[in-house]
Amino acid sequence: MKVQVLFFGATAEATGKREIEVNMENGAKTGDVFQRVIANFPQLQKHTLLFALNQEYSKGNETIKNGDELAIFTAVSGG
Amino acid sequence: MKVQVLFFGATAEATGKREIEVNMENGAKTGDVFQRVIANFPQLQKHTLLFALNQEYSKGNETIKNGDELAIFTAVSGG
Amino acid sequence: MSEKKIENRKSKIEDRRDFFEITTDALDAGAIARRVVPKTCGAIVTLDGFVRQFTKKRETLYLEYEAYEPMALKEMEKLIAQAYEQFEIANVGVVHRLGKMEIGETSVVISVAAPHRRSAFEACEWLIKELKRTVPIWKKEVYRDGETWIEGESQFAVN
Amino acid sequence: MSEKKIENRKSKIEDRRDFFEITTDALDAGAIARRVVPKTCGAIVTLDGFVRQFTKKRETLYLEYEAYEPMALKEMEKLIAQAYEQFEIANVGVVHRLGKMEIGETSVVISVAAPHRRSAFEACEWLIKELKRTVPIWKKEVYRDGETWIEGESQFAVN
Repeated sequence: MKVQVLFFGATAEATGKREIEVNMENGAKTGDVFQRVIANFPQLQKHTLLFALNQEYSKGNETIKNGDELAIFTAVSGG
Repeated sequence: MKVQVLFFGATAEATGKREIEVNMENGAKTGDVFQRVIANFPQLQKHTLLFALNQEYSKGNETIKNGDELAIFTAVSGG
Repeated sequence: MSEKKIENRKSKIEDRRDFFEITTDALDAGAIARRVVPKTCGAIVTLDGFVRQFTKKRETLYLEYEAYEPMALKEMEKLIAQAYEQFEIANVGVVHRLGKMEIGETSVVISVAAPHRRSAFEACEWLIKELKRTVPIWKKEVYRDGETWIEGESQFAVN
Repeated sequence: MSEKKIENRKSKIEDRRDFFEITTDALDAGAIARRVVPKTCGAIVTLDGFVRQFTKKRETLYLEYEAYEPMALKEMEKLIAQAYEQFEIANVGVVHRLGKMEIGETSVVISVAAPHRRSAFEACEWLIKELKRTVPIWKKEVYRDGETWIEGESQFAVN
């Protein structure tokens, strides 16, 4: 099952990517995806990270579906 | 001793005047002036009136000096 | 346009540029707000007061504002001084328009810049409340069937 | 310009015209404020957030804002809905600019119209506080000697 993971700002800079595709086993949780991405980009660990699933904040406990849009970004600083 | 009394808005409309000159005895208080004006224009009595002496709010207890600028107006409604 | 600037007021912020004005010109709230921006601030809070079409279902056609202008400017200056005593603010702009105003036209603009947003909100709200209570300006509402000088509530009333 | 309008939201005020937008165009706080004016209101409170030159004595040359745009618009819509639940307000406008911004340029404008001034102040202050906490937008400060993506504080942090 393939999901898309987006990066913005500091996480885009840290990973050098705006978006990646991740292959996950059926039944995986969003938290599993986030953990795998962080394992692949350990430089993300020094940031306070927020997660989103399909453009809503995620706590990592949702079961992913094929084609889901996930995002990993740092605490927001707009305004 | 002559003092000037100014009217604005509702008090100008009620008196039909923007300004009058009032002759007062030496040692008179601002309150004496205001009372005399209200006696001459009793239609002012139906308003909640504020008083000023030389462009500062007055409680009527100042001794007037020749050339003082007094004013009688209703509670303010700017903004 | 009557215009006064406050010089030499104590403030922790350099680059002061307060102003308080009475004018018959149309007011541009955004332009007024930008005049209070010092380099050390990141936010302005602006109150834009304007002519309401309906007050308690009675339709206003237009308004007329009149002021005891020199006293109004003095009272505005006092309000700004008091605001600096109470709030940590950097700059204040207060502009009140006089004369005839159509529905939707701005009658008063108060802009406050501050290093911290909270103080800007507090000071702006305090300033408009006090302006309506103390600054000698009056509005006449003109309806289809008549007109009324609006009389406010004031602690200065002595009768 | 991404633009959404909220339709059919419950409000005691007719003549609703909320908007929340993300744009790379320059922002005119006064013009944005006037778009939230209903006929039954007499005041708008506007927060104009802009690029500060000095933050703790470090000089900023310019800023760059980036957003997760569709999510940012969803979060703005939620904030406006929550504001209506908490405050008696008539209309809300929220516009955030993205891209490079020079010193003094406006990055965000929040305007709230309400029948009563108090609610407009409260709602405007609440909206900017929540926007900074929840809407996925980030700013990069560019200094003479480097640049930093600013990381906020957020209750959504899970690690």
